[in-house]
Amino acid sequence: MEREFMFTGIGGQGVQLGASVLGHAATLEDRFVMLFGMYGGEMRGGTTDSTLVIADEPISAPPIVSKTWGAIVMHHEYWVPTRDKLRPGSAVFLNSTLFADEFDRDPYCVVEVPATAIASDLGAHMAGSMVMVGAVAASTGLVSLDSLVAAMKDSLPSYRKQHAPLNEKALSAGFEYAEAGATPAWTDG
Amino acid sequence: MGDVNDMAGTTSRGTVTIETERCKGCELCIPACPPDVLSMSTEVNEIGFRYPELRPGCTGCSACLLVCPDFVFEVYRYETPQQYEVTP
Amino acid sequence: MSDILPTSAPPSVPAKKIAGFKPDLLMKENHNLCPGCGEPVALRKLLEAIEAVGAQERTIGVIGIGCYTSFGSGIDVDLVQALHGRAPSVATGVKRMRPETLVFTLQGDGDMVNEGLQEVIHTAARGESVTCVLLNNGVFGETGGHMTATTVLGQRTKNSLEGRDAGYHGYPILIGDLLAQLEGTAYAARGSVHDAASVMATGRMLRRALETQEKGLGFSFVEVLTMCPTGWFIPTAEGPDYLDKVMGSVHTVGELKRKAHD
Amino acid sequence: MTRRLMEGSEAMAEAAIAAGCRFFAGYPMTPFTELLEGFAKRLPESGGACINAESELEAVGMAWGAVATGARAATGSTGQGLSLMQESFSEITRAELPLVIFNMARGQGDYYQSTRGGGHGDYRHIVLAPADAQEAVELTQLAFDLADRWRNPVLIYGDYLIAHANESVDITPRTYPPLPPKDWAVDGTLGGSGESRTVNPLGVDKKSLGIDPEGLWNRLQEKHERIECEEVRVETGFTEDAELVVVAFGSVGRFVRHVVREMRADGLKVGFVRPITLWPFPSEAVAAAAHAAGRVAVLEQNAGQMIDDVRLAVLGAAPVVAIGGISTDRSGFGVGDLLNPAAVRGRIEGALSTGGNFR
Repeated sequence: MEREFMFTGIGGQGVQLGASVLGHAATLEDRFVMLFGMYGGEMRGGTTDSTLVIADEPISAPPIVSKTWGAIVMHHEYWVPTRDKLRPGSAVFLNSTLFADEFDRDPYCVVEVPATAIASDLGAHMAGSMVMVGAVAASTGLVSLDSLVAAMKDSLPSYRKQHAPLNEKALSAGFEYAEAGATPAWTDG
Repeated sequence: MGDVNDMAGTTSRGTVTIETERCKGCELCIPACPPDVLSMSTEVNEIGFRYPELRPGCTGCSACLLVCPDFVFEVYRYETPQQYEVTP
Repeated sequence: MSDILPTSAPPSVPAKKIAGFKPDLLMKENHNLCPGCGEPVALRKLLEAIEAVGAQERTIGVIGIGCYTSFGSGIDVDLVQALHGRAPSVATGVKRMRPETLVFTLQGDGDMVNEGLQEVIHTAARGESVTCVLLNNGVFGETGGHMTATTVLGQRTKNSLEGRDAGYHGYPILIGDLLAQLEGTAYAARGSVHDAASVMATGRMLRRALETQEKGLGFSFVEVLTMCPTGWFIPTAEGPDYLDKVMGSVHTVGELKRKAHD
Repeated sequence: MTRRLMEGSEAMAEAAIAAGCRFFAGYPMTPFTELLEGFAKRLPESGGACINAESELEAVGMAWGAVATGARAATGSTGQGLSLMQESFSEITRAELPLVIFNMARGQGDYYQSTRGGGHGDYRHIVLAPADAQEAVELTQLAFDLADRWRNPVLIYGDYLIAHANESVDITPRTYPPLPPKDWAVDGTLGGSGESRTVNPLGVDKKSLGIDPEGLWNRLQEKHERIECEEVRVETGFTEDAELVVVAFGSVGRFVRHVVREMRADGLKVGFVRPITLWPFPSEAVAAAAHAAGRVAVLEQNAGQMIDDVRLAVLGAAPVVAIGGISTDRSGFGVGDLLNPAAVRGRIEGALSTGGNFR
């Protein structure tokens, strides 16, 4: 079983880090993972996306996918190309604090998470992607919270290690916010 | 080698062997020889080159060996200097 | 002609051999280089310098492309044959993997100063612990006497028939002086083989360069001016004088740098 | 657990070091740069050296020297940088040195360069084309073994996706049959013994005191013929009852494999052949698949290079059509619109339904 995700947003929102934390967490749980980030020459401010595929066997999908099982959308700026890759029934996680676009929600399982607001309440407005990743994990059962925390600690570069405690709170907050098992990824448990 | 001229042509403190068959006749040894006791042959060797010949007065200084690109010289120094009659 | 002495065999009276045909590290006396060529003379001194520092059983040479290339097959040390210009880079890889060895390169002026100029400069700048030896005769000897980057102004070559003209052909590169400026260069010298005293001085330079490498002081370099009467289109006997007067007046002989030595 | 999530470049560098590579030299160029970074980071702690060379010419020269000493060594670049290295590759191959070369290419326009021997003279490199990071790791380790076994350079043809995608990989060193001793390598110890060695591309044997270019040429050709017999590697899928077989290599081969699986799930009778060795080319597998299917499409990210080898394999027994093309983005790294399963499927369906532009 392969689950593809598009993780999109504005550079600086933690899109690449969020996808990396999810991917590393799945690796810790012995899943097969593929992660391919694309971003412009500018480090921040441009649109950014990461393709994440998690599977329980060697992955067939190439690093660029046409259709995804789920999407994590941090901002409406990159919504349209993300929407175009969704299948009917795809799980869509919207950062409802910032997402300001109208679209037909009927074909999808939309989960709204006020990720940026939750992160700000924690005093970590940059940690919205961690809140989002926590929520995705809870809703899909993709990985456990423990794996996410361990993966987050592994993924932080040495010069950002001081952010680990707040990131951990953000992951937990997102995990608690989302309804557990609302959009299950692993139908075989 | 300050006393070389006194002995030139009469006394040899040293000598050389010359592998004349390997000589390519470049003549670099001729001006290099401080006592001026090397001169080119009139005959040619198997590969068609003239080669150096030694006259009395060698000091065994090795200058010929140093400048020779074809490694044809070996240099010896006598235990006792050798005297030669010189044809005027 | 009665005063011509026999020279075909060692003397029959007691005498001490003070110098033999060839260095121990040369496998054969014969080579195919032209009459009057200065390169074998320089190579003899290089091999003697290797023997003098006692590195016979831990030396690796990297040979470029030129007349001396054929000579290389008769040298009894491990060799890597490189492409034109590439020897300093190849030597870098050799030395990094075999730091216990003494590594030298052998290149001509066309090889080092034309084709491979940046390689020798970067190798020197890195302070790579190798000894690069340049045999500089100011022409591409192997192709038949064409102009190189070290050909001096006024020098006639096959493609500067009226003599090298600064306005048309540009100026020669004094590579030894250039390399001496670099911080990574610990030893740089320019010798010549136009007379016996120069040959001996060149031998001392080569030995100091190898000692510099042995002491791990950095990059070492010896440029040797060599005669190429064939490429210069002059009689062999005039080679030494031409080398001294024409090349030596521009590429001045002497030690150019001796850093933290002795 | 032995699998780790790693960027392909980093995984390949680690795999090379796990395989015993102790020297690397390169010059930065996207998408090769991260491989150089990987070696720069990991080689010193493994007792090796990685030199950020001042040019590709110098990088290949340094690797040449390192490999001549018997060390496992590698260099690489993108195809552009490899163009600069070709003169040395020619000589290194003739000197029978086991160099490993990475081409982290910008697309697939370097197929000719890789498989024809981009430099002067008659020579071949064994060319391995991984489709994903795990295969890149395995082929990197295999490359060092093949290079030593055959005393011939081995080139790994990667690309932007192989270099930059993060994937789950297992870098446990593989074991291979014993190799012949490196009794040709230079270590300096035989100086003055009359047995000193020379590593050269001229056929020089110090004992013979001359060069033997014809003997060298004969020996190399005989070796290359044996490699062609013994080292072919290929993956095929669904070729038994296919009505169209698609030939693709590397990352593009991965897209094709995935799309063919999807199309099979939808009941469409397509198959694929993915050459893993581009040289020696898996001509027999291609020919067998072509004979069974009766139609062949070649999807490569260039104007049609591998298609020459496919046609030589098929020898007119089945029509062969090119359904690839350049696929580039503004940055020129070879990640363009064709690298998309939907686009790949469109090309294959076109060939399947209309017969395509069969020539």
